[in-house]
Amino acid sequence: METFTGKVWVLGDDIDTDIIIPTEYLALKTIDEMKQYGFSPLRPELAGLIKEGDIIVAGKNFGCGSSREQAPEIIKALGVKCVIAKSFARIFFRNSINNGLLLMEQPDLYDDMTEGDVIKVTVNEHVEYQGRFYQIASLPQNLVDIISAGGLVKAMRKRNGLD
Amino acid sequence: MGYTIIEKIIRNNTGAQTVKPGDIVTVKADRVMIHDIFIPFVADKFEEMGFKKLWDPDKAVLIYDHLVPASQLDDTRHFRIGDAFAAKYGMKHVHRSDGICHQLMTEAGYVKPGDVVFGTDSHTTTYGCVGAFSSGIGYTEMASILGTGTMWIKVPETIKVVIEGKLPDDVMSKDIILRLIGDLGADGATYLALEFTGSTVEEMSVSSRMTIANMAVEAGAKCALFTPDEKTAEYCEIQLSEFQKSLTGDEDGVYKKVIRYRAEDFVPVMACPSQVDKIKPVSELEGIAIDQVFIGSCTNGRLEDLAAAAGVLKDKKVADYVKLIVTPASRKIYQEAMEQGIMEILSEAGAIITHPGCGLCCGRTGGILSDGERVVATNNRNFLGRMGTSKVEIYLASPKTAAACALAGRIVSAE
Amino acid sequence: MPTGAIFKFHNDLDTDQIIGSQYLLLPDLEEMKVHTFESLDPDFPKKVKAGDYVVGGENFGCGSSREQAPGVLKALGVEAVIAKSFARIFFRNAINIGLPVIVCKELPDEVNTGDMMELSLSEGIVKAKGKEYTCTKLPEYMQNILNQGGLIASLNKEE
Amino acid sequence: MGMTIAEKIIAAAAGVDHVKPGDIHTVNLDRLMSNDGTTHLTVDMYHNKLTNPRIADPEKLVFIVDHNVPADNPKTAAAQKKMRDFAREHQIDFWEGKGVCHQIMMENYVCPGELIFGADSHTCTYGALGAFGTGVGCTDFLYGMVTGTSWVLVPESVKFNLIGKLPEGVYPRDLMLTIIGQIGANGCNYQVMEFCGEGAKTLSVNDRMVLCNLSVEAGAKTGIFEADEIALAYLQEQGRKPKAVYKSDPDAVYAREYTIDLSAVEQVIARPDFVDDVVPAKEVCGVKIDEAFLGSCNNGRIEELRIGAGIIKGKKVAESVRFLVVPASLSVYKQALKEGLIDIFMESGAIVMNPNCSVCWGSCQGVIGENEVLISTGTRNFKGRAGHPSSKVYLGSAATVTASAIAGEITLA
Repeated sequence: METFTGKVWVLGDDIDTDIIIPTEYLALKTIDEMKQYGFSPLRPELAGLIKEGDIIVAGKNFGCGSSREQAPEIIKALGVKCVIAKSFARIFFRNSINNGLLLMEQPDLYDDMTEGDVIKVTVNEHVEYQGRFYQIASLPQNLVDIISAGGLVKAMRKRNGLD
Repeated sequence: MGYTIIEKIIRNNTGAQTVKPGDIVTVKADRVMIHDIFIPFVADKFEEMGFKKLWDPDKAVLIYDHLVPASQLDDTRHFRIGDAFAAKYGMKHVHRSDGICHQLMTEAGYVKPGDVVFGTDSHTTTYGCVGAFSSGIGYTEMASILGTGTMWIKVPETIKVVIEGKLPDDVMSKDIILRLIGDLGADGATYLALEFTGSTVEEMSVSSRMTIANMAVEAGAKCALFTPDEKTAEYCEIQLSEFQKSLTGDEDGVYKKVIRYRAEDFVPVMACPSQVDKIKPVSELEGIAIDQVFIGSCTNGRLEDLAAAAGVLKDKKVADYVKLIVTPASRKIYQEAMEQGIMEILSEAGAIITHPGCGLCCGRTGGILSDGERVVATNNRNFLGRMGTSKVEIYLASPKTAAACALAGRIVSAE
Repeated sequence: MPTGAIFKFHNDLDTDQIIGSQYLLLPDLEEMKVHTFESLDPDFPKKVKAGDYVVGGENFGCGSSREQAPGVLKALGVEAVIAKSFARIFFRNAINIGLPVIVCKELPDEVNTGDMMELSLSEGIVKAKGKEYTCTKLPEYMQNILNQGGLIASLNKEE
Repeated sequence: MGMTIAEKIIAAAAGVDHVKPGDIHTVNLDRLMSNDGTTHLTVDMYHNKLTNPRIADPEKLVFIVDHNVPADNPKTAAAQKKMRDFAREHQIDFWEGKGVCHQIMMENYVCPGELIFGADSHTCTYGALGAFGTGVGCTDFLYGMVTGTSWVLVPESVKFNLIGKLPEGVYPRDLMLTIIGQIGANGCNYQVMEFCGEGAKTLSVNDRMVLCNLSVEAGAKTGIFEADEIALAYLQEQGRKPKAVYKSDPDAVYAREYTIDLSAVEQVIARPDFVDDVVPAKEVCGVKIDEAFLGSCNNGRIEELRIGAGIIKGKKVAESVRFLVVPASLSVYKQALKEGLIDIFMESGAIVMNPNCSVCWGSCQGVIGENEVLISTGTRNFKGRAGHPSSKVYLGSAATVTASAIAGEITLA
């Protein structure tokens, strides 16, 4: 199974999609134009600090609120490798899978996490942090199919005989 | 073995013999809705996926409501892309300035009891008010439905909410759903369906049920459901079929939890800045000075909401230096409100009445505020930065409470 | 006054082109000035340096009374505006904020963007491309306001 | 030597018996109006630039929020809040979301014989009631607010002798655009356009507002009519009395004189991007449009709403067109509600907005996008005025605008 390490940014509970990307920027033409405004209502400087391969660890109900798919796309465009949270809002979870943004539900990591530290992740198994192993639940089969196809678009292209 | 309403709808839709929570099934879409902000993204993904035609052009509805009238230079690009997409793929149901998507989908007859409907907006749960399974999805998901006509879902467990008795005069259905969200918490119904029943619910108009269904998503719910009855039939202008009549929770249906409320216990409440589940009785917030009141949105912009506000505002004036912005939910409601003299009362009181659409609720225009300002609003979200900067305080309330606050210039209870 | 570069604009140059309506409610001129001449030459704010000149044709500054129009030019360091004729409100607003506005019939037709020029405000003479141009004198009352740096400065002096 | 109406108003305000063009006088101002286009800058200067901040007479001031209502971004809201708090602190008359500033001034404040400064170029509208209204910048406004006075260069007057009567289907807007097309965008620079003659008697106060409002588009310091019985009847209806009723002396001196035969005027349109590029309307028929706008302080009153409703009753707006209908003030909106006009527009598929400047000034609801075309009853059609720099604006009468909204291309009613 894939393993990687990454520097962690910590966000709290109920991070809604208006915080991830405010409505007024949704009309911008491309995700690249929008990503600089990521998290701006809560931490305006954050989008500029996130580097390729960083990881977000958050509390419960991450991604609640609007069904805007720009939310997971922006997190991915900022270079975030994966988001580990106590729990995810339904639509955000589904949109992330459709866009190939890796999400993991883990109830305890958030409580022990300090922003700036580095963690080691083994997909579908566990996260290693300060010598402790935090178990990760594996995804349902239909979601694994979409992810292994590289997201819903690629899955549909394959269905339509394009790839 | 008995079924919940959502299980019955899914059985009917898939033809499966048995259906239980946790099953992964593929449902056929009876109708889908796309609005103006996301049509460019839906169109891109649809063509990127290699689809050549819509599975059924008659089943797709395109509605411009977030960007009407346009307030930023780039807004009209969304209209041009939407018009081109509709023309290219033979879509006939396009509404360009008729009101909010979630108001039109039932008002214009696109959604019937028992239908399975998806929309590119989290408040698509609204159509549960007529007993439809309707839920919000992302634009990539919508693109795949437009091509295939189907979508996989996990059958949700259901929480049954039973409300019995008669509501106090100053309480509206908005106070009920706010109280429920406060009790459940913003993620209390994640992955779950909410079924509403009880004498209070049976007494409610479809419009009042819409307010409740609309905000179910604010507790994380996948959908909300009301049993179709005579009021539903009259609203949808149909005769209920046997299947539609059967859409009630069986006595021996399996529910994750049952929550009971006595109607008499409800009081006017508000969601305080900046979470929808931060609920307090209005009585505990009396006296807080406000700068603006917004009455509108797909949550509370209907005729009965405008009438409730007019009842409070009649022959009175909005407080000095306070703006009251009224945005009716649809063109049809605007006209009915004119016929009933409601618009005259509201304009006499000094209301700023804008064209039907999402308006301030979607945070792009329609009354944006700046640091240190406070607004009492009848929409469904008060997140950080939702109506201006992150230093704007948004209190969610019912139209009756909101109108009373507009008169006083501060938070007060409606008499 | 030292020599400065010329930025030339067409006749009937209205104040919407100097600063667009959507920027008028920004908190101050510093935030607005980056949008000066955006519809005609988006790079103008980067190209213009303190001491440069704006040259117009007939009816420069027509249209809205927005004082932000002369305001952003002054905030960018424009030394003066020279034109064949000015629209009334722009002319008055420029004087009121201490931005020299010089009426000169011949110069605009004989210079182009990028040419250098020198203005001697007191003598009312403009030197450009080896030639001297006399400018019409301001009414004494207006020249007085300009010399004191604008209307508010003159008001404060009266206190 | 005789004086014109404008000269008499200035003389009275300067407290002198006689003035002549070219003189400079210090005058007392009867009224000062400022809207949300620039008041936030005035308030900043008041606090930061004055050694002795004070207000001569708060009673004379009127603050009106009309340009960006309801606000469409936080910085607009902050500018409006600064204005609202200043008005509350100094007890200045304050209107917000009640209509376009000049319509509110004409309905509630303007009296014949007054000298009024407004921090908006279309303050010249008030000449329709025999008052001298002119647009100023916010520094001028601040000086006037603090001292109650200002300096004025006495302008020459140009006489427009109107004869005959406008034909059926030809409106005051066609008349004024024709005049501007004839004399050019700086035809009356620094001058006063005085409208008189038998033809003037055929024009209502609303018609006169349409003419005076656009006088600034010909460079004029203001446009003015004598306050005759038509004006005084309008004033009485509003419950106000004139400060003074002036007539131009028979021997008053005019810089120039034009005679305009109203019966010869035809429907015209101003083409992008200049108000004086005026051609017969039929020359541009057929141009595809994306948006039509019926509103503004020039053409958003009950008379224009009646014309529009009359044309569109029982018909639908073209599918590809956004037809914006924006009553000029709340009282116009209430009247239109009573007459069922709002219902007619709603039924036709129009977008009916709250009273404000809307797309006429281009930074509020209704902005048009790249390469889009707008036909408007607004006051200006400069490049990018209504939105994207590549967009185009045509100016026409309420009838032409409404007919075009139905057809989806520029058409005559």
